[in-house]
Amino acid sequence: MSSLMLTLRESMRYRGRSGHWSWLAHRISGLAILGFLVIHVWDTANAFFYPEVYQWSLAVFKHPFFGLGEIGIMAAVLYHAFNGIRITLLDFKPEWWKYQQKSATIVWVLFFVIFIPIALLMFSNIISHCSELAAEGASCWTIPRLSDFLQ
Amino acid sequence: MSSIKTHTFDAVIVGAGGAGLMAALYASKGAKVAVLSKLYPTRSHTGAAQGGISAALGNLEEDRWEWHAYDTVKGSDYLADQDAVDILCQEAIETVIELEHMGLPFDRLPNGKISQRRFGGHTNNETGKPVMRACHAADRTGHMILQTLYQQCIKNEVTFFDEFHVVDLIRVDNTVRGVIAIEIATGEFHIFHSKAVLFATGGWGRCWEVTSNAHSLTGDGAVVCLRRGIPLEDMEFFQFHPTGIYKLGILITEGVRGEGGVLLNDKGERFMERYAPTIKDLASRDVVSRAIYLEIKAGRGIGGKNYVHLDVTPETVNKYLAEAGETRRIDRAYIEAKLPDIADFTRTYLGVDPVKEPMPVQPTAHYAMGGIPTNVDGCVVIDANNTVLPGLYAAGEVACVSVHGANRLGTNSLVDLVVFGRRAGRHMAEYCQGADLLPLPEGAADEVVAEFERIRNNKGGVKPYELRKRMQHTMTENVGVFRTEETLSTALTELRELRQAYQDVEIDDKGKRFNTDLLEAWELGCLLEIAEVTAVSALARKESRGGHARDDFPKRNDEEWLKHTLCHKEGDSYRLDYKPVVIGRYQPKERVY
Amino acid sequence: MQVQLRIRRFNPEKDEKPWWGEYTLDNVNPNDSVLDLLHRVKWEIDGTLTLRRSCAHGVCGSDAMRINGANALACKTLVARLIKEGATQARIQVEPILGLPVVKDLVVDMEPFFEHYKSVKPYFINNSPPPENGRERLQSPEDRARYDDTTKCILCAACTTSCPSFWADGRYVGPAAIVQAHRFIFDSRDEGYAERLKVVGDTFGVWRCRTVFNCTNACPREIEVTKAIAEVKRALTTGKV
Amino acid sequence: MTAVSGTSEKVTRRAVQLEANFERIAYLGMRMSGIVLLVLAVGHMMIQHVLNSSTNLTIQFVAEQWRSWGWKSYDMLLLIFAFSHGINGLRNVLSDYIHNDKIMKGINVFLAVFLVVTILWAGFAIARFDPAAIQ
Ligand SMILES: Cc1cc2nc3c(=O)[nH]c(=O)nc-3n(C[C@H](O)[C@H](O)[C@H](O)COP(=O)(O)OP(=O)(O)OC[C@H]3O[C@@H](n4cnc5c(N)ncnc54)[C@H](O)[C@@H]3O)c2cc1C
Ligand code: HEM
Ligand code: SF4
Ligand code: F3S
Ligand code: FES
Repeated sequence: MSSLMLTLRESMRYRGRSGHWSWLAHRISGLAILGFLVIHVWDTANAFFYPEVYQWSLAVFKHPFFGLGEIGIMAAVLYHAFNGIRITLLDFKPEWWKYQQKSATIVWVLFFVIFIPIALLMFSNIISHCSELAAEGASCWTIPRLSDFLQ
Repeated sequence: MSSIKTHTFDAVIVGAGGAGLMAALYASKGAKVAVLSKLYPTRSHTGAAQGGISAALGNLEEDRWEWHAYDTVKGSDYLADQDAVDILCQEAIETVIELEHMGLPFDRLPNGKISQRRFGGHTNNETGKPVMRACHAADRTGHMILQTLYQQCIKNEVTFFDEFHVVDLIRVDNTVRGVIAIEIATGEFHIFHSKAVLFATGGWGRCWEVTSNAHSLTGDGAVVCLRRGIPLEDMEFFQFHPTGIYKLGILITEGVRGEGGVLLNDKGERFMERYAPTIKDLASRDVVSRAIYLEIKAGRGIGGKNYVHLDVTPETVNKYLAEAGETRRIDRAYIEAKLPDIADFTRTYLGVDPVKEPMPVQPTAHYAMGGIPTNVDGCVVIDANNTVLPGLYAAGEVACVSVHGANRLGTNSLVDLVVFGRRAGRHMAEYCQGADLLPLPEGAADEVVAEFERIRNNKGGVKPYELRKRMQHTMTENVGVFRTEETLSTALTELRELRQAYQDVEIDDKGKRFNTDLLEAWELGCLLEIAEVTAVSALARKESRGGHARDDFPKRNDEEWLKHTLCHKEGDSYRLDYKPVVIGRYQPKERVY
Repeated sequence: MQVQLRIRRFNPEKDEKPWWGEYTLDNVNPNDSVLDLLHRVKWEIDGTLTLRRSCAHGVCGSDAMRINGANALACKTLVARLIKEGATQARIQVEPILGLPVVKDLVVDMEPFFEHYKSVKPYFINNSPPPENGRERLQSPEDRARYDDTTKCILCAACTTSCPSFWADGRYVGPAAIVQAHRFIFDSRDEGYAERLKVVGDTFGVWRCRTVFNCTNACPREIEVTKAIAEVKRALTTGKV
Repeated sequence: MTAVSGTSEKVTRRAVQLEANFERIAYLGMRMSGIVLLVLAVGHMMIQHVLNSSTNLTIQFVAEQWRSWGWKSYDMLLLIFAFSHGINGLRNVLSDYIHNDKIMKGINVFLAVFLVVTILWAGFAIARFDPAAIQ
């Protein structure tokens, strides 16, 4: 166990160049997406098996907390996708290795260029959702109860 | 000290550079062999050799091994033993081919053969012009040889004891019984009990301030033998390579000049035209080193400092190629392909791009021509009658066969390693089959263990590093490229003082594990001893020959000095003795390039 | 200039756990190498400091260590390259390489590394008889060029110990061993390529490489390590060498 | 040495017989599925989470989409590719850090079962979902 902690710690401490950070980001984003995907898939399946539960969960996911998480997952998918393509290309085209640093930078730039407007858009959706609720006298911060959905 | 671990083998090889590994490959074919090395084998300094390994393959132009032999003898200033030289040059051819068959990645010609290039002192005997004889793999020939031999040892399952520092030889009368080594990682002593021992521990350039040699080249093998009553031969001959990086000593291979590079002084003159009109920059090393010194002395060092320029920029090289009427031209890509490591060194350490600027160079302590005297089978001989000490062998730089005489030609060391490493290995395997394992003497390790305990616990307050610095300084000043009675006597006085002071050396690390503090202090003892032997031998030789240039005796004197020096250690002092040189086809004559 | 040198120290004979040794060195020339600085500490200040070194110019592979967080050879890393130009003060941090057991201070146990090296059969295999004329096997310069890069390896372990996959699991053969395998797999004279591909194509072979590039960036011989690994992967996926 | 183009006739090319090896297939699978996912997963995220927002997502919307077999198969493919890619990725990560072969074997079995069950469960849901049941 101590060696695991050591490995994890040193993986963060090592001052590798871009590739090292790309790898960390790729790994973390991949795991994050998977975590989300598991919940998402089992939840969506409820639309068929337990529609009420599904409706409740849709309501829960409207909570700003999940809204922010969704932005995070968006980031993870975008970065992971672009970087995954980069890795695939470099693996199949060894002669492009000299562009490794450049390609890592390109991935980050591409990621930010696409992600930032999307994040703003998604964030504004959360805000408008909350202000709509506020106008109705409700709050987007309250967590819906499952019992309200089970007739 | 009965708890010392003992290992038994037929033969023990000390050192895993080119010579040790080649010997190991051959010895292990007929005997149970252990290879002991204080460094991981691939860290040996053979890996630093750059330019090439000569063999008269004639892949590009006509060449003959006899020409190679003549060049070697001439390069040696006629001090080489010509029977050994013939073997060297003849077997060079098959050995290089053997290396290729072991997988060594030589550079190739368009027709698929091994590529060759020019090197200092190697000529076509009929025209006197430089000949392409040095087989190479870019400028990392030594690296490839070392790697290839190590790979073959792995393939043949040779037994290695890596990071075992050999500190003593077990000799009883005229027999050897093994060696004593320290396992560096644990600090434990081990006895290696064997029928035969081979030393291939390399050189001792670390006696000097500016050197191309590794920190580990401290002459251990030579000193261990010296202390056990074996004389050292021709120790006054130490080669100063003309082109070391200024101040750092890192070597710039002669291959640079082989590819067309030239030496320039402050005025931009190609001064070698004056010192060696025929082959100019490719004269042998002693000649070029002296020329550089004389230029510096005459105030023509760059900016008045003590270095000159080595210029391999395509502009300069092409200019001189055109002048010489050659059609060949070089460009950036050619330099990058043929001299990649040199370019890397100068860029890393000097910030100088050799494609665009000349490199600052000065002579650097490089190679020990002398060493443990052996015959052509690597058997150590202990007197002027060439009496063999059965079971004891030496090969490589630490040995003196002698094929290099007073000055070694570039590329001939690598040849020496593999040719005589192979012969020694072969002979040793045969010897072991006929010899008995003699019993170990009582308390074989007591003496050396006591010496280590003394160093470990000593409280004299003298830092080893200060002594080393002083030794290196005096050796550079007084036992360098040029010497006189006066400088040599000064050096001797100081070295004796240092030897006294060495008794008061105190180290910080009192532990056992990986105690490099202790080992370095012991190595310093070796260096001091070698330095003194060098100075003693040099003081006695009242002539100038090859690498030994006496300002007070500027001429070679064949009448009195065409002989090898043997330096014996007797108690605390040294006794000199001489043995004749084997002359063959080539009678000594004046040496002009 | 002045350098504050921080060195990760550990002597299992005395210390319970590793500690940082801090040393101040004055009159440092920016052209000094980190090895020069370590030597100054060892020779002038504290002789117990332990490290490996030999050639002092980057060809023997003894002194791979972690300098300012990333692997490099101490003798090939000049102070000038670690500081901003014209700086008069600098902090330099030196640690042992990761993933191999520390023996003492900056010295690690290299055995596991060499075991991996040996596992890829890093030697020339050709059982066909050599040419009858007693001469060299021929090889075109183009064939020779294919594996030129990987012949440069000095087995310093800077690459393998910079690789997160190797830190995570020491059973991964690591980039250095793959470089060595590449050296022979792509040598047209060698006949052992299938055996070697089997070793590096196994569970702890090239598939553990996640294309991180730390190895390439750490290699003091400027070997295109990741490229070599990718070429081996490609040989394994296409069946063509 | 200058680089050589792969087409030069002077370069010797040789073929090797490759043995079946799970890691190689998994390695290729990760890359192939990654390329497919670039379209499917990124497309899905864009459509569902950007063009639409989960703040106004309803079961009716889902029902509307799943009326078409096109969307059903899109989601089905996404499910299969993303899940197997992700689970294999997780296996890679875990096998990096867990060195006990027995534990790892257990984990692999668990992951495989989890993968199959999830795909069957969710796949069944997508396939059998009847939009008409949601008014
Ligand atoms: C920079 C440079 C470039 C050169 N270029 C060329 C060239 O182009 N052509 C050429 O022909 N020659 C060249 N030379 C010379 C040649 O490389 C050396 O003379 C030769 O490599 C020496 O080989 P060796 O096997 O005798 O010893 P080394 O390779 O030095 O090996 C010595 C071995 O002995 C071991 N050892 C030492 N002491 C002990 C001990 N006490 N206990 C246990 N083990 C010990 C070491 O670990 C090592 O394994 C060059 C030399 C240098 C320095
Ligand atoms: C969108 C397009 C995607 C691409 C192009 C892509 C590509 C890749 C590639 C090439 C790898 C292999 C990395 C390696 O072995 O070095 C990988 C690993 C991984 N992927 Fe993806 N992927 C994508 C989507 C996803 C999704 C949707 C998930 C989650 C379900 C995911 C989870 C993972 C995980 C967990 C890993 C392992 C990470 C690691 O080994 O460090 N990926 N991805
Ligand atoms: S590939 Fe480079 S970093 Fe790795 S061991 Fe070889 S020389 Fe060192
Ligand atoms: S750092 Fe490791 S993951 Fe691959 S590219 Fe290098 S071996
Ligand atoms: S000391 Fe040889 S590589 Fe640094």
